[in-house]
Amino acid sequence: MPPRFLPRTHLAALLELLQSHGYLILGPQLIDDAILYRPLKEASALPHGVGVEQQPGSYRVVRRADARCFAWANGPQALKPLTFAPEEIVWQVRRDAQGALVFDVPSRHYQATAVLGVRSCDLAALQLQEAHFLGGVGRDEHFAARHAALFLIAVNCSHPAATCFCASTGDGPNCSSGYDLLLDELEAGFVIRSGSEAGATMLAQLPWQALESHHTTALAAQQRAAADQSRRLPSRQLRSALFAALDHPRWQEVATRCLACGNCTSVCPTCFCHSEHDAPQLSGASSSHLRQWDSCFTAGHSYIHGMVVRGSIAERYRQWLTHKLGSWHDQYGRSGCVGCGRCIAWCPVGIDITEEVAAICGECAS
Amino acid sequence: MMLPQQAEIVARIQETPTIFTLRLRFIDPAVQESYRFTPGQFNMLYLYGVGEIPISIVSDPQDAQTLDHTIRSVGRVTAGFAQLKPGERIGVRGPFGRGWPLVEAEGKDVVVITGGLGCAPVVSVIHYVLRRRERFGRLTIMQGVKHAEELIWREQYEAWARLPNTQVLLAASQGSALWPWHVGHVPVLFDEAKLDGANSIVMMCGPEGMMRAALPELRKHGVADANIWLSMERNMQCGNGKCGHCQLGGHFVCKDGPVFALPQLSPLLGVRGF
Amino acid sequence: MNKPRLAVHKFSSCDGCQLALLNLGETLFELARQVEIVHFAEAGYLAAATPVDIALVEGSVSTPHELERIAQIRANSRYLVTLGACATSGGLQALRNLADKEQWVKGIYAQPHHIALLKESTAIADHVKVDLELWGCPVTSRQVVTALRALLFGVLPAEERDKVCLECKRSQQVCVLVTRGEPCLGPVTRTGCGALCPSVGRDCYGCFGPAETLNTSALAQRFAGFGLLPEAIARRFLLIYSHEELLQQEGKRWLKQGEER
Amino acid sequence: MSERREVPITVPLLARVEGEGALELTIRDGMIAELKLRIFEPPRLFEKFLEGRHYDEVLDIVARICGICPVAYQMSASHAIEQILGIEAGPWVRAMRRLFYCGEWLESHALHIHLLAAPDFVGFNSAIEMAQHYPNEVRRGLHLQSLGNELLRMLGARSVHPVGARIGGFHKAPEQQAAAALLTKLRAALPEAEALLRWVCQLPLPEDAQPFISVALRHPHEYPFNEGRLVSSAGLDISSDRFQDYFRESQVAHSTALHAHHYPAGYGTGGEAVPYLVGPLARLNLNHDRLPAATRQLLAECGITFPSRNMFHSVVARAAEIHYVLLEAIALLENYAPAQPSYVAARPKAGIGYSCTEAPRGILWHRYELNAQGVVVSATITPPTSQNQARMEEDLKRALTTFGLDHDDNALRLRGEQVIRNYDPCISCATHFLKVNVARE
Ligand SMILES: Cc1cc2nc3c(=O)[nH]c(=O)nc-3n(C[C@H](O)[C@H](O)[C@H](O)COP(=O)(O)OP(=O)(O)OC[C@H]3O[C@@H](n4cnc5c(N)ncnc54)[C@H](O)[C@@H]3O)c2cc1C
Ligand code: SF4
Ligand code: SF4
Ligand code: SF4
Repeated sequence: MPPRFLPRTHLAALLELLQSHGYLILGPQLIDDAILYRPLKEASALPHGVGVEQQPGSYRVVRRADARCFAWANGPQALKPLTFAPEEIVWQVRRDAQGALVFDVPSRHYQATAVLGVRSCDLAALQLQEAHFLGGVGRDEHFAARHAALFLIAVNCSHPAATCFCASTGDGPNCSSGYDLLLDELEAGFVIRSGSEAGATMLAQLPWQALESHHTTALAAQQRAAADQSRRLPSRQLRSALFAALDHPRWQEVATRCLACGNCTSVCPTCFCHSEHDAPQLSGASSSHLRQWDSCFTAGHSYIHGMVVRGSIAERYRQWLTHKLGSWHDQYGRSGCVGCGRCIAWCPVGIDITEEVAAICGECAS
Repeated sequence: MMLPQQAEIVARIQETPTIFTLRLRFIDPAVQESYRFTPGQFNMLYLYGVGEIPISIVSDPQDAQTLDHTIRSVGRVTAGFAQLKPGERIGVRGPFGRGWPLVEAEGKDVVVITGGLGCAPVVSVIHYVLRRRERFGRLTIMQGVKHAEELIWREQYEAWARLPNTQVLLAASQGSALWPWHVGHVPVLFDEAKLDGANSIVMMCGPEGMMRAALPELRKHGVADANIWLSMERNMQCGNGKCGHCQLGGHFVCKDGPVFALPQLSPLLGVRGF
Repeated sequence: MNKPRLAVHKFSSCDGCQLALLNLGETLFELARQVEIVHFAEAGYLAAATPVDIALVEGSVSTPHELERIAQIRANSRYLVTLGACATSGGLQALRNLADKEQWVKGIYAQPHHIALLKESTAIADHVKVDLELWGCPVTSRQVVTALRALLFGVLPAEERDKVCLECKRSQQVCVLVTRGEPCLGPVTRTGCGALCPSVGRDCYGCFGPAETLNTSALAQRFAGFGLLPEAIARRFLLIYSHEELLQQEGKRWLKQGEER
Repeated sequence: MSERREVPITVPLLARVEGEGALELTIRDGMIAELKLRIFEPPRLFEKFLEGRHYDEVLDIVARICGICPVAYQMSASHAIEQILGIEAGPWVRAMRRLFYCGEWLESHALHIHLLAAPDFVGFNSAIEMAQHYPNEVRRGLHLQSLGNELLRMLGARSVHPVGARIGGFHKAPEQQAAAALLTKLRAALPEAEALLRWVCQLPLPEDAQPFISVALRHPHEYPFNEGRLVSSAGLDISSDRFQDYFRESQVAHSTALHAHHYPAGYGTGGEAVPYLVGPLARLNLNHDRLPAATRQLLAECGITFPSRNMFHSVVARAAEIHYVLLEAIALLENYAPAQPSYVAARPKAGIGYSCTEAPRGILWHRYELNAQGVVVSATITPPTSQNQARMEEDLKRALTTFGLDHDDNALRLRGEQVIRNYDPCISCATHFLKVNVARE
């Protein structure tokens, strides 16, 4: 189906349609001074007239003059917690009086969930996570089941933040695939198109209107402006440049600023590291084996008995950056950065990955 | 996702005060029946309610009945395993990773170099070669330990030393009164090892410092980098390339290794922090 | 089979850590099924001198009598576990260790027959070997139960020493430092609480003690950038864990800067 | 007739009190020659630690004076500091503070009744032992305690040293759903609170009427938590700023907790100093008419009348207050709506402020002096336990004599312990920096 126009007032119809199909809707809302994806009951709860200014180490909500509800770049999290849960049970085990162990997996039934407002960087990150969790030797059934429950309604970014650099990584600001429905927010409403069969079925049931030429003109102008981002990575292929710079003094310098707090990896939509641990019942009769988000900035990440492979902050920062932009190419055929800028905004001390890369690799790398 | 399988401890052998071997048999005969591994691979052993750790398989792949793991008690989970008795059950997931290049090794001299408890992963190679003696050339075993007392399977080494076409060279950085072997680090052994570098395949395992120290010696003796194989150790939580802890550059040690050919590792081997 | 024996001892403290046990609800009865409680004054068990498998100790050492008691408890216990900031690090009352000693001693020893107070409030581990330290002011029921369960399995529990930030992100809290410029200590504080302060929209004040691999100076510098005065920065680092070396150093550095100003 | 009998009885460590203390008793010629309630708790000198701290830090510090009633410390401090800053927290914050206090009373009272006091009255050493014979009663108690903790967590994120309160109100308003869920649970627990009160009333409590002065807050309409005038059963009626005109603490040699006395004629007027009682019994004695009708009705049905002179009715008072706080919490939550913002902002200001609120164990008085930067210049804190200390010793002397000093040592010890436990002393509230007065001629 070609793109259609959905007047702003009909956003409610979209929500009702999704609800009538049994979806729980998660939508962006202004909560605790940030845009968070939380259960959305009605369109009025969307962040109408809310803008966000992002700078290294800073995220500030601002009021806008208009009533747009997607006129901001992103919040601290989007899809990652939905597909790769911050903490979940991997398996459970019971032990009977004879010492026999019975292992089982918790139910993997997840409520069908529609996520409204997904960005191109989120979709690109989801694809990277799919490559990690679903490919390779062991398909991750937890991830697969959570992912399968999602219906994704993406929005092309009209207002990238100062921290965004998706244009330079090739992951935005427009969505190319991976969505069920895709919106562009214009003053009067939305340009809407489908990207999957499920999306097309849904779109057919909406009270859409034909797209008019003034819509297309406005859209083109908006998309041009969004692609004009000031931050960038010098290249999409920095593998050799980074591994050639393992002794660069900048690693030590950034370590004087870096807190090794793991905020960057936690907000990064592609970071996948997790640790596992057991949580036995006090009675000793059963135990849960859990996994939770971990970070390469912890000592535990590289601990092997008697030593920590990456004991210093410099080594940890270098591991993060060389993996994200370097060895990720070896693993999944591209860089692990989708340019969302979260690690820049949410770093408590405002370390900027684009600035560090520029310092370490120089502008010449490619 | 792979669930652990129950296995029973059928025997427990105390090798040294801190090292012990658990001989396991899967409770489900079908699992035992279909279980296959290559020397150098490892299992994730699960101690009920406590945690899961990677441990190499040391038994012979043709022992269909049981599975041996030799463990050094160093921390919380291993100390817990140390308290288990025959009859008790644990969880086993595996086998994981890529084992030793035994097909490539056929027809060649096999040089096994280990240090510390590094011997565990290669003991299975030694058994493997000895059982199929005709397929391989000379077998050279070089082992370094910190303290003379730490050498496990001492009688075993002595027995191996008596076999034809087999050379055993041992070194302890701190010897003791009854230590008939060398005192010093592994490199001192090379003077005595009569390596035919061009026709040798080397399998190494143990502390990275020891393995790196052996490299110049091996190259001096004409061993090509492509014929040097190392078993690596990194923190592992999941065993199948998902948890991210075992990354070494672009490699996930658990699934791309733990055994690597030297050229795969060389740019990062010995770089602090990788 | 004989059940392992448990004792709970109190030293200088607020009693808050013992509540991790007294607030267990019905789990308390499960605990009583797993262990034989031999000493826990607040719960009615009084056999302080009986040898035990596990001794939980709350509170810091601050009197000569407490010095004797801790030696005795160590001698009687297989595992000695400290509960909370006081026992693990001297606690909030260790602030007096930083005060003008002369002044305090004069104040304290003018009537020495009344109160015998040691010069410093110190951690249990400053006096006897400690097998396991549980950080937190107060410790949580989860921590205590996890530790006890592990000890009953014959192993130590895994140490929690990551930074609160990780827990904060896992529980999906919004960073108050980034959105509001609050001087949050999460980046230098140990996990364990569940990132409670960010969950109510405020900055962490470090009640679980220092985490691993600290960069206190970068964080302090950031606070200065928010407009905090040197003495205010110093006070952030000198509160419940003023006895911990790295925090104390950072705090003193800013105290000095404040004085020089 | 009786031969000379000298019985030194020591209870070296008191069981089931919060904090640690000991009682030393010497009986000579059938009379108590010496009675000392020794408190082991070394002074933790909190008043000193507060000096030099900004008022924003005070709540996190004072909470740690006592793990059992941190909310009380946070509340008294908030009011005193807000008085200095000249801010009025408003009706929403006021209601939430009452709710916060309900949580603490519920938790603390339920803990005291079930884990500390009740085993005495039914003949067990501990609640765990008692649970084998009274499983339902103990379970009910633990459930009420856990509800109290839940209330505390809703506003404070955790029940011990909660982190939710701030000067001016709360850092964050609880979400509507959380409040609604808790309301349902509280309503469901009301029959338990009623059953608890009935059960406590029929416990074999000793009959032991005695004269004492009760001191508590009194509010024009409410059962007192955070506000009210300071009144006594002997006719005192003052505003809490004047606390020090009528109440003073002094150091006694055998204890690290200070002893407070009441000066009915005013301190420094040469009038006598008398012990006094604070806490649930004192509160109920002075505020019986402020209880909701349902609670009063229940008490009437149980046949226990207040004011009561029987110290052992403290446990009844606690159970009645549990019933009251459930009703109060339900009422407060019925019309709950989150406020935005959940606090009143303030600016630093110099001055002196006072506040007295009702901790579970009785009035808790704070005084602060701030400088213009909002930094604490001095702080004085008078916790309930130091106020009851003199009363406890007086009661012990009398109660043991009435009980009969010729009872064997064990019986005397048990009764002594019971008497002390009845006050629910919280000995860790030893906050004082020891002041030394040097007289120079
Ligand atoms: C592929 C591989 C094969 C191994 N084979 C053997 C063997 O045959 N025999 C043997 O005794 N040991 C072997 N090890 C090392 C063994 O896994 C560690 O000694 C063990 O994990 C330590 O656990 P712990 O809880 O007792 O130690 P702690 O020091 O308490 O460690 C805490 C946790 O850190 C992790 N960890 C610590 N050290 C290591 C490590 N070296 N490797 C991976 N994770 C670690 C584990 O999750 C462990 O539970 C092997 C390691 C790897 C990676
Ligand atoms: S550590 Fe904190 S909670 Fe525990 S006893 Fe000490 S002051 Fe109380
Ligand atoms: S709020 Fe504090 S603990 Fe949470 S991420 Fe930010 S700095 Fe870390
Ligand atoms: S966030 Fe920090 S101060 Fe708050 S409870 Fe946790 S550790 Fe304590």
